[in-house]
Amino acid sequence: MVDTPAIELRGVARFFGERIALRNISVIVPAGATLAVLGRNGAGKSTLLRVLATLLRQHAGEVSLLGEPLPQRAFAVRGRLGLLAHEPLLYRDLSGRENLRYHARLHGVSAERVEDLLREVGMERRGDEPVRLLSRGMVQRVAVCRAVLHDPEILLLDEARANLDPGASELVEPLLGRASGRTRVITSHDPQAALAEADFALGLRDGRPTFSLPADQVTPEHVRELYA
Amino acid sequence: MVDTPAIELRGVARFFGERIALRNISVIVPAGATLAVLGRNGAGKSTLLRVLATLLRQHAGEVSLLGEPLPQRAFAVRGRLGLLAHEPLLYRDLSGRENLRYHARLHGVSAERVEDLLREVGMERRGDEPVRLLSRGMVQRVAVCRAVLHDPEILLLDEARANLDPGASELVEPLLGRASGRTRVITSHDPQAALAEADFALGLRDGRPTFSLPADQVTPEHVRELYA
Amino acid sequence: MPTYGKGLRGLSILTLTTIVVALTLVFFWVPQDASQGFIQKIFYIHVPLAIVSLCGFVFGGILAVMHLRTGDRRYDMRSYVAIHMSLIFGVGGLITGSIWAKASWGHWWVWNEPTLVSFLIVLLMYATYTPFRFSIEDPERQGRYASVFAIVAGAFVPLNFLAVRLAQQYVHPRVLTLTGGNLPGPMRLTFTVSLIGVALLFVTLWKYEMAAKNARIQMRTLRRRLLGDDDLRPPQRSAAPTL
Amino acid sequence: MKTALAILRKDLLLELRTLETLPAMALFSITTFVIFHFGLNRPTVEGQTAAGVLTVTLLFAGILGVNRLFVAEREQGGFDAFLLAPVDRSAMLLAKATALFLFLAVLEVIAVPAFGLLLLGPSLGPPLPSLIAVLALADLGIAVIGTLVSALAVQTRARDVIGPVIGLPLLIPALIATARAIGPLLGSGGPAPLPGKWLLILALYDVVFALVAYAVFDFLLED
Amino acid sequence: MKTALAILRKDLLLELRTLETLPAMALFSITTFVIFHFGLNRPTVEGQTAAGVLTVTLLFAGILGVNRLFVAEREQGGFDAFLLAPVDRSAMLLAKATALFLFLAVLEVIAVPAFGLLLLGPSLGPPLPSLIAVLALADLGIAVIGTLVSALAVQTRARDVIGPVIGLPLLIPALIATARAIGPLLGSGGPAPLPGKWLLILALYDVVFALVAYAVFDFLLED
Ligand code: HEM
Ligand SMILES: Nc1ncnc2c1ncn2[C@@H]1O[C@H](COP(=O)(O)OP(=O)(O)OP(=O)(O)O)[C@@H](O)[C@H]1O
Ligand SMILES: Nc1ncnc2c1ncn2[C@@H]1O[C@H](COP(=O)(O)OP(=O)(O)OP(=O)(O)O)[C@@H](O)[C@H]1O
Ligand SMILES: [Mg+2]
Ligand SMILES: [Mg+2]
Repeated sequence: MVDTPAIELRGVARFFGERIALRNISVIVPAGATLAVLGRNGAGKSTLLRVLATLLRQHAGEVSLLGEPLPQRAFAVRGRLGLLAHEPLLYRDLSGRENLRYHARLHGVSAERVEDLLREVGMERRGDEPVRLLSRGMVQRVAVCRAVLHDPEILLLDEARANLDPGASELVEPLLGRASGRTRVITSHDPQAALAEADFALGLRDGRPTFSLPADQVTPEHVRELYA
Repeated sequence: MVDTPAIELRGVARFFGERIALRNISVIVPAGATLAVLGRNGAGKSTLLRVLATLLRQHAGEVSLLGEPLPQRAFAVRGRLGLLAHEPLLYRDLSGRENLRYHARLHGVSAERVEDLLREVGMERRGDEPVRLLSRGMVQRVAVCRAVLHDPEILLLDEARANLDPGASELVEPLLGRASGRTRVITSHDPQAALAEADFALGLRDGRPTFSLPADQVTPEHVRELYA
Repeated sequence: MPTYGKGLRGLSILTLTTIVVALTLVFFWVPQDASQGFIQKIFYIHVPLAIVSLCGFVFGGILAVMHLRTGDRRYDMRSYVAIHMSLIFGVGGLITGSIWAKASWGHWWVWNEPTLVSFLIVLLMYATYTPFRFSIEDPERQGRYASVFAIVAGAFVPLNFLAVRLAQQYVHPRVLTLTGGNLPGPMRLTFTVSLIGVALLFVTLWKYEMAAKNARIQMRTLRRRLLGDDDLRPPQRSAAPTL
Repeated sequence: MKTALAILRKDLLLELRTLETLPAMALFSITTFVIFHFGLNRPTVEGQTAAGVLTVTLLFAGILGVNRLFVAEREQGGFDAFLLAPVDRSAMLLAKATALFLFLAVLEVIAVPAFGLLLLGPSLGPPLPSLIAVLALADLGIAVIGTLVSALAVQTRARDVIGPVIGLPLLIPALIATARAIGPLLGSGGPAPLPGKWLLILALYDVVFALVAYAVFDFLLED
Repeated sequence: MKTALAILRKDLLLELRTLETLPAMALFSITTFVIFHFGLNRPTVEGQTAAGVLTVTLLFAGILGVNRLFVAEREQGGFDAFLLAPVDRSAMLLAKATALFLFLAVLEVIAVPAFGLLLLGPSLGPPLPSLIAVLALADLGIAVIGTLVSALAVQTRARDVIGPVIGLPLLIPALIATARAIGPLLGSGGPAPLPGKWLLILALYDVVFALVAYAVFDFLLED
């Protein structure tokens, strides 16, 4: 059997009313590889991630995750993917620990995993404070825990390291980084850094692909054009 | 008359209940200079900025902005400072333009200034959509406009360029950058970049200063210690 | 894409004829009611309007079920138009009923007529349908939510009638009952013709509106095809489905 | 089922932390009773009037709860997080309806005795068991409709207005049945037997809308 | 003053941007009266009962309005942005109270005629001027207290309980006075003269709390 790619998009489009947020996106990411999605503000990066996360349906084209076509079999891949979006997706009035326990219950994950993760990101002592009282970076750490709680095969990271200090960045490396062995889709506004940790790169401009290449074939020219 | 510094802190402390968010902070920033505040997540950077923004009162020590002691004469310096915090402080159901017009009215600024700024950050065509429908970076652009709307003398920037694409970063440079001629307090989790654009640097660790030096005297050793 | 214009002309003519016949019957043929006099003739407009409007609401609910089942946005449009039409007919029913009540009881509004009260509640319910649609931006979500609304409201209609009818301990003595056999022959005939006329009117108007909406959508598709996608306009808001 | 429990637990925890909903509901109803107590020229009410005041008050208080049911989910991304989990969508319906039901039950535990104390003429003791049965059925109806309406309204712009505006007419049949069922219980001559007809209608209402809600709820969460 | 106008304008924009609120409120008030009709099981009401019904409706609308007015500030950082501006703090009090007052007034413009049409036994015409006076005073009280208490609730961040728990009991005297003042106006034998005592109490209440609010509001917003 040929290995099915972890992520496969063919001619995907998504509109918001008349606005084209994504158009004609095709890309294949093998299991374990990292795809960097680059583009200007409003290029459609977050929209793409939300489509992959099964939170939005595409309006045209085919999406398949782990061999399952979306949106028909979305329920089969949920729970196998983790999303870290712009918003932390945490209840502000609950503590970090309570938030994570809640998600652990939804995902059928044990409460120990919550403790392990909190320890890993250095939040075990601050885990009982309402998220609303935490500093922005601490919230982000908890959000990282939330995204990887169920040990997802696919990770969708939307500027995941924003607000993390250098130390925290290192702490979350085993969870979010390449070493985690997960298939990843990452976005970042630091193209150099993103390309350095990616295998493939997709450039978006106004929702349309400008390039879709192995990361090492992306030239500074490509990047310049993308943001020009 | 000796030039009064734009910002002067002497022995400032701020607590949240039992927690020490700031302790014994002393720093002087001359007019037009830039202070970089560095520290780990939860070190107290945002708290310091909120004290300077007159949103929080210090519990001990003296703060004076533009020669006016806080909190007594806070009303005299409001309107002369701009804050760009973690949250964009925009109404999600209003459009960018409506939000800015509202702030313009509060600050007694003309409506043309709003248009000028929107044009400057490249949002003039998207200015009439509810903020809720904008991409994260677009929201940040509008937030930048909000912060500099009234041409403040002091700018407080809490990771101001998070979520901005490289192009937008350049667009906001004349507004937020050193070239704006404003006195600035900036925080960032990229110490190198922050130090490069700063004149002074303040290192915070658990609310206490570890160093307070001219930026060019901060050694990698200092930085390593700060995040260790 | 279906063309709703087909057969519209024939249907229009049929509708017009039926209505003219009905009006003729109402005003020149059917005998006047003994106790209520001339004003009773409004019955032949009021009741059909009300009945057709109710059926229209239920029809809209069924179309909404189809929308959710098939995911075909055209069903949403059909449901929208049906409910919209029913609302107009319903308001007509309410107003004619009010006139009738004023003439025969001296009040614009009476609480002891269960059909009337329950219809008011139903109308109150559906009156939120359009504002509700309007307050949802995403067209797809708008359609989906509106369909859920239409289904829930559809299920609500009969239950509401049941509860309201039972709640009335005393029912106003009635001259006419639809179900009872005491509707005299000519009256029944006139009523039936009126009912058919109003029902046809509903169908015709429904088709007209569908045809108009359809034309507009095809226009837009064409324009997009001609001008290309680069005609980037902010999503425009509308209560009507845009497909 | 386990999912619903997890959500319910989270909701109750949130309410316990913020106390945003229940105090408002409870105090609203007590304030209403006080207004009627001092406002009416009669010191007490009984029979159908008592039933009406009680039912309307509970209904309004319920609407206050309905309005807040999904606010945290929407504002804080709870919907997204839930949608990402590999769980049945209807769990959300079940959990939210249960939460609302519990809120209403707690509300009644406070409001009904307050009503007995402040306003009701006849003693509350004898009709209590029947009253509880009727209120339980009524709460069920409010909980189901409330959840549905709240889910509908929360994604709209005018959510705070649209919720009550859709919810109130939908609840009228339940309200009629409840008021009519309670009326005889609170008669000045001691409680009459429970009017089975109204209980039946209430039950029918609950069943029909529970089924409808179950059928359509999934569509409210997607996308 | 200009600041208050700016805030008010923003609030009205947020609230009314599509004018969907007004029709919604009209529907809402009609539904409410239908509900009272069935709840009380009377074709018409008059005197104190009518006054009670009106007052409770008002209170309910007030709570909804308060929720709506401050949610955006709290969830979206509006307070911080306002605090950064070089403007008088009391402008916020003025603006929010005005917005709330307008909300209630508009509701009444729709609801009172609907009430007269649907539920009220005696004719609405004769007592109307006095009714307007009483309602205006009542609205003022609700607006001031509502604003004060929500500001408190928003600013304490740990906004637990505070809003309704303080606000509703504080409002009870005003509401009782309102109900008592309205009652005689709606008597079945035509309106009695306005009960000066209750009107006075209401006015006194408004003045006292407006002053208190003005005095403490600045402190509430700091920190
Ligand atoms: C303001 C609204 C309405 C008023 C004032 C009103 C008034 C009346 C009146 C006065 C009658 C005659 C009763 C009699 O003479 O025995 C009547 C009959 C009837 N109305 Fe309405 N009506 C209104 C709305 C409706 C609506 C919305 C419906 C829709 C279901 C409706 C359905 C009927 C039917 C079916 C009858 C015949 C009932 C019978 O005789 O058994 N009415 N209405
Ligand atoms: N719910 C929505 N309704 C309407 N338009 C939307 C919606 N969500 C996103 N958009 C629009 O779609 C486009 C793509 O947005 P998206 O958030 O995907 O951009 P992005 O690439 O993530 O940008 P950023 O770098 O700023 O995060 C933008 O023009 C945005 O305004
Ligand atoms: N309102 C509050 N109540 C209680 N504790 C608070 C509050 N605000 C901040 N804190 C605490 O004060 C400390 C400093 O927070 P602050 O937000 O200033 O950190 P920071 O340096 O900005 O961190 P980050 O890099 O994550 O943004 C943290 O421990 C935080 O939890
Ligand atoms: Mg994005
Ligand atoms: Mg911070």
